[in-house]
Amino acid sequence: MFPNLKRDVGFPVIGSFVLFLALFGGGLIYQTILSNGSAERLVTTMLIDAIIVIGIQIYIGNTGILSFGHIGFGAIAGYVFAVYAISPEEKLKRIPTAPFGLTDTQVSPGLAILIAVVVTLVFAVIVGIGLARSGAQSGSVAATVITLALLFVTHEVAKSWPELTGGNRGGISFAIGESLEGRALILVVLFASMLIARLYGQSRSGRLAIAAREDSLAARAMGVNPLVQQMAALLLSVVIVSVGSSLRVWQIGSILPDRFFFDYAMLTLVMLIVGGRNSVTGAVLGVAVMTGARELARRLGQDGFEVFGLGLDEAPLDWVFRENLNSVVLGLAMVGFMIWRPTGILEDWEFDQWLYRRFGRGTQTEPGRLAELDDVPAATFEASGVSVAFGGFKALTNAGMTAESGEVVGIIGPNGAGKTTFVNVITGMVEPTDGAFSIDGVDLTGSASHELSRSGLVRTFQNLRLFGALTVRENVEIAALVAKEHRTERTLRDVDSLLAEAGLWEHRDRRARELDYGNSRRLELARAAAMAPSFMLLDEPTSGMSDSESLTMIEQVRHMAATVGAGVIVIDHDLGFITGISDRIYVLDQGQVIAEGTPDEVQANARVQAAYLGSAADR
Amino acid sequence: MTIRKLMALLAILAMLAAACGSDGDSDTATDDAPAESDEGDAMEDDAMEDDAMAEESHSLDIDAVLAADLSNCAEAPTGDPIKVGMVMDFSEAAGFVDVPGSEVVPYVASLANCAGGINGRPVEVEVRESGADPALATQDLIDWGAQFFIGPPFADATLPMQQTGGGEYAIFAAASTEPTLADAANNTFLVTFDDNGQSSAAAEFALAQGFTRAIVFTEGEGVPYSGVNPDAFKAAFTAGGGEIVSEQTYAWFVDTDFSAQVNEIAGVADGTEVFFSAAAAFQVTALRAQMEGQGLETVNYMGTDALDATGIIADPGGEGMVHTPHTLLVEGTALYDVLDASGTLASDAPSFMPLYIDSMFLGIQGILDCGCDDPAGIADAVKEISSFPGVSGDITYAGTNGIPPKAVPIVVVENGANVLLDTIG
Amino acid sequence: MTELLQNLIDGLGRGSIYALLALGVAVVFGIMHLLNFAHGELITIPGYLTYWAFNQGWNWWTVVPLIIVSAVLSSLLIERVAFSRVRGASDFTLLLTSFGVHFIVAAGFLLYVSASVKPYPRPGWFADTIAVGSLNIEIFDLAVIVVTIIVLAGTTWLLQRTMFGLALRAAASDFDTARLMGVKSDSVIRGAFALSGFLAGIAGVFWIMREGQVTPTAGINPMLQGVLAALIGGLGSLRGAVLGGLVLGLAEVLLRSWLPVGIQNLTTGFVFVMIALLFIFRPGGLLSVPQVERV
Amino acid sequence: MLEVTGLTTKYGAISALRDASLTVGAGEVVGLIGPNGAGKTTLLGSIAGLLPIDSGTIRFDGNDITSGAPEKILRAGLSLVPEHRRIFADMTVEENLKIGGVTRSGAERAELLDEMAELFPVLRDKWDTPAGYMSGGEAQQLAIARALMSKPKLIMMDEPSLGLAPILVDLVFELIDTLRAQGRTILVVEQNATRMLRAADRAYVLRSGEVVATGTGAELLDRSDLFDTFVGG
Repeated sequence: MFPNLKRDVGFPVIGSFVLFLALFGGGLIYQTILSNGSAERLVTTMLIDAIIVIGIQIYIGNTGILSFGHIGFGAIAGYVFAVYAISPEEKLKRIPTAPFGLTDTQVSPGLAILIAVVVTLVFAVIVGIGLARSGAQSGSVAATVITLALLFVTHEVAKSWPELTGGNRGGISFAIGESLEGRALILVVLFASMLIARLYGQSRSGRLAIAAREDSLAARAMGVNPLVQQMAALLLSVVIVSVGSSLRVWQIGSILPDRFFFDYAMLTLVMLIVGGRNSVTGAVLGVAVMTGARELARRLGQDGFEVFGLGLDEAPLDWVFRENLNSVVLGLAMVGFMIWRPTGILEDWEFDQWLYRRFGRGTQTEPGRLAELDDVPAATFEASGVSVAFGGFKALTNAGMTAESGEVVGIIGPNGAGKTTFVNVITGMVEPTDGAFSIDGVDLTGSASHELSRSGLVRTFQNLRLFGALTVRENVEIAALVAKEHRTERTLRDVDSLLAEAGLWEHRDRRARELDYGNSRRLELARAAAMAPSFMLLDEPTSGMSDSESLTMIEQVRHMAATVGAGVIVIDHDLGFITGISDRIYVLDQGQVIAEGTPDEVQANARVQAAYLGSAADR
Repeated sequence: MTIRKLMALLAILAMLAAACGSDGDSDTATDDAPAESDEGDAMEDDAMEDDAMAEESHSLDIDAVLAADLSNCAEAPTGDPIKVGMVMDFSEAAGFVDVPGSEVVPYVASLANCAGGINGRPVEVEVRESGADPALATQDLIDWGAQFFIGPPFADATLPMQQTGGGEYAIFAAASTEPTLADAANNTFLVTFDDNGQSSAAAEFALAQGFTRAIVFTEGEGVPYSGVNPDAFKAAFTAGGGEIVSEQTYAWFVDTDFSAQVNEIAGVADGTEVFFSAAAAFQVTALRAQMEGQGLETVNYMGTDALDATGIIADPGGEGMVHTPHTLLVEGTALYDVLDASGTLASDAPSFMPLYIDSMFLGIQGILDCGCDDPAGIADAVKEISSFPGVSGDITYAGTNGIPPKAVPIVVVENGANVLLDTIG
Repeated sequence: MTELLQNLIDGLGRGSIYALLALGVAVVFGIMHLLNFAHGELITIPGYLTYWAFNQGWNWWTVVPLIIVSAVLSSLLIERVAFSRVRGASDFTLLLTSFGVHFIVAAGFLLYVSASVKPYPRPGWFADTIAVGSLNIEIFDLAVIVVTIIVLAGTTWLLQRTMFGLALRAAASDFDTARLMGVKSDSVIRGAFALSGFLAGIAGVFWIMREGQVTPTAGINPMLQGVLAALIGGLGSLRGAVLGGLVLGLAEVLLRSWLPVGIQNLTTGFVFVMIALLFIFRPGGLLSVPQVERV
Repeated sequence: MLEVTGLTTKYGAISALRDASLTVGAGEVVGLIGPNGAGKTTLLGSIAGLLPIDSGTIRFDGNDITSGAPEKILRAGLSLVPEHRRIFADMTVEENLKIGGVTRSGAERAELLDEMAELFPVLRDKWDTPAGYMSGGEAQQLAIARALMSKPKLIMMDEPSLGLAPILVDLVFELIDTLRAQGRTILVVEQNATRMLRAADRAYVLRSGEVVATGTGAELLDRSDLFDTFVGG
């Protein structure tokens, strides 16, 4: 579940508690200074908003999919809670003809929240399947529209089913005995949501979801199935949003369709975005900042209100600051942050991780070098007769190759020779027109990317695809997490050792996107190695490197492969690099294998020279 | 003191104020009574004429307040202030009445203070925007010391207000006709008739004209306002022997393209005499044009207070439409002058303004009746108010669930102005 | 049968307006990947100007050009003030920026005009019909359909035959390469917003005529219909946007007519469910533009 | 004419160009060769304004055009035929050409269209066909013709022979010869080194983002270490 108990459980618990105290304490101070009922109510509202925003953060933050629909889930939960929790006498006033005999039903508020969560989860599963079907990934517009549709549909239904909901103007108002007295329950739920959100972010599932958010393709290549992780994040976030929404209804004491519609969806989104959508700390900060800004705006709109001796009644700008200034604040905050800081105040900075780096890590010593594995199970990769045609254009014709574990096999060819197409075929991105490939006789043709890597064929990318916002160590950890689940028959290497092995030890806590090029390449290699692959498929691992860097890279590739006992298939256009690294080489040109053999044999081949220096090369 | 005595007292005071007025404004006050009786409000006439006995003057004299001259005020009142909290909707559907409503009430309060206050007590009014969090606005006013509330007309704010005040504060849903909102047990009151009342009145009027075939437009089954009104009309109309020829649904406040509905009506509507809906003016005029476009020209259009609220008289297509406004404003009355002076006569729906004024006076009446300042006590007294001679008509809460049985004026739009046809109830 | 035909014509009329709105959304999306949730403001702003103009004693002959011109100018202004600052940002950022713009414009009218309905007269011929056999066809629907056909033809001519149109299409298909050819990014983006504003203006003329009133949130419905139609058709596809608009208009009218009386008011809900289903089975919309994933 | 000094460009962490310098004189055909990933495409992209430059200057006709917007650089007289051709697939051949001449007046554009139809007979035959339906060779000709439509003082070509059958590669080089004969100035990135060196007046060899050799085509052809340099021995 958690790669590192201290970092992923211990500090998040401490951090969440401090964060919780900060939010609640700040609220208490404000409340004490003003010591009136409205300050108290404002703080209560803020605490509940925080629960809902944290719930939304679990989904948006970890998957990168913008959702308007969480308030739609909130509406479902709110109504379910309301119709179960309110007393039959109250229901007789508003919904005397409720279906399913609900008019006469009443359960305890706690049980009503539970029912609300369960019912909402059912809808979440349906919506989640829809999202998955639509190919949702970070930033996808179609997914956002589906969530928007959910928001509108719940609103429509709530408005148009007055027998159950009391309709848009009648609403359900209720006394469930009494309204929500005291904050104990809210505080418990708030702390729990913070903790859950943080623990999820640090958990295996959260890590994999974040990896997919950062780079869906690379995550799939690391054996992550983003759709599963997105569903997990969705369900968890919906649970928290459901509980939060129930509390909101309970606190307000009534529910109407418009209370869980566009305006509230926008408010919660702005809170999340202002603070930093990828961070729980940011979500909490956003709630505090926006609550404060809106309250200030609300007050400024009132006659006679002053802050630091500044009031607006007589101010020359009075015409700008009239009532309902806070909806302007909302719009301006949205546009302003999108223009100047779309990632929010804190981006993805987490308080507990800062604490951990500061105080928790202690001194770490670089692990010793890893011995090369010599007792790995032998494996064979085989591709035969692979042909790909796009329309009339034949990108590959009858290409085939084999590779054994412990061997480095190079594939080379000039630009346009079909290398990329070949890679696309054996990484599951392009379905071959003809031909098949397998590992140890297990046919893998047509498998999805994440299935291929779980089967032992792990790739790197020509254009670096690291999980940029994650640290170097976390990048490797993600692969290790998947390996732990799916590569159990192999010897799994310790993450720290692999980092040391790749020469990244001193950089282990930097974000991957801050690395220079050579280190980025090495990180990609270490990440692939952490998957405990049978074969590593390296796509142009030296493009953009200087000669000397390329030479070092040769050593590293060989060593890293030996460390995890993997065979290597390396694709490059650089004949020098390929001849330096490979035991055997396949040369592609015009979509066909034109030569195969040892580096010396291949280099001596006239057709190869011709392909490289040009068709008329004759020297 | 019994309510009857109080009413008598009020009437006397009104006469006194008229007789002893020290300046020209007194004329307006005397004109007031006959003008209002022109509206056909028989109950009010009774109150006015029931001038049996006068007692000491620690009571509410609305006419005197309305007649106050701001340029010539009595000594400023020094007693404990009467605190009126207004939670108003400025930014959504109710903004069109709540914005002027929140101007007219402070204005009338200033008149009251000018007239020496209520029993020497000044009236203070504080307004809060209901905005995104009506409960917060309510709490703000509770902190300030509000003794009762004037609220916006829709449940989205009124329900949270109720909850915030723990049901102890009297809340006047000033501009609301929403029957489910009134809840005497939680001290929430309508000031005008409710939807069932205005629609049954419309049906009664239609039957009295000899109409027997009607089309009804409804938003959907049982949806408040746009659904309740047509349902109530249907019930009253069929009970009186009428027939509903066609019933259509539409999206309230949204649709203006009624092609599909008109296509269906066209098949069945021969000889239809009346059309009833609770739609907004811009919708009814669009629909009427489309109906007439399809050759359905003889239908009489009837609507609810929504027509008045959304400016039917401003719409050239509204000519001849019949509807039910809250009050019929008559030029030359004290009320008319007050609205004019406060700038709210020019607002979108001035016929709602008397409801706001009455809300304030009703609360004050509660304070006077209970002789107390605690919100719950005031609310209890409000519950017992009977035959209160409000500027919007007589108001009785005793024995109701918070909906006063009020007369419903039926008006027709003629030459861009409302003309009274009848008063029902 | 008559009713069905009548409904089909009405649906086409309604769909034509949606098509114009959707085309405007698609043009902007094609060029800068912005799904413009502030598109409805191009109806709201001219709507208020219409209200103002009638109070000044204007008539429809002068108001129609006012609507179109103000829609174009509003579109350009919004681009200048907000969208030009987030060019090239992620879809996520662009989408939320447009939401923010919508909020600010709506709040502006709320604060400085009023929350209430501002009415103005509809044109006299608004609901007149002409009889064709057993059908009574609204002149309004006919006008919408005819004008839409003309505008679409004009837009097609613009896109196919003029240098601006070519530049726009080139930039939509490959922005960098278009710039390499000398297409000015500023001009082409502003041109796209102007075109989008013009199309919204034409749609706005009919929309505003039919409404007879304007409120601060008047833009939400045209925006939703435009965006949804563009999505139904397939984002980025101009032909798809037009198709999506017609499909949406027909679906609304026919659904309202076919749904049983008790749930007719759920028409919008059904439309949304249908769109969600469409996305689930065809994530790209009806005429989806294939997206190539570069490795 | 074109003078590039000390150009350094980074893609995020990747250093794609290190202190690269080159010059192109009027009327010259200059080749830029080197293995893939050597930074050739980056160099052209940087000159054309497509890629941000970290340091270095680019002067053209005496004017500093460093970090100019692509459309400005084109207007200065530099046109790039991009790698992979990047023709506008759903626009017709004629429309593609017109876009190429977007900076020219209508009459001039019409003239240039005729000129291109003459120079590239293949295009004339497919005038109204969507460019996406053309074969690789045809598309390459279209891409070059499109670039010529702006009447550039200097035309840059990025891998014009990429993905073409040998017979079409011949065609591309014939085309370069034709253009040279017309007196045009050309800077070509090409991986077919031998052919390029034969076609070019001068050439630069790029490797790992650095210029490692320069000279006339003939000189470089005679360099015995070229193959090693080229494939990275």
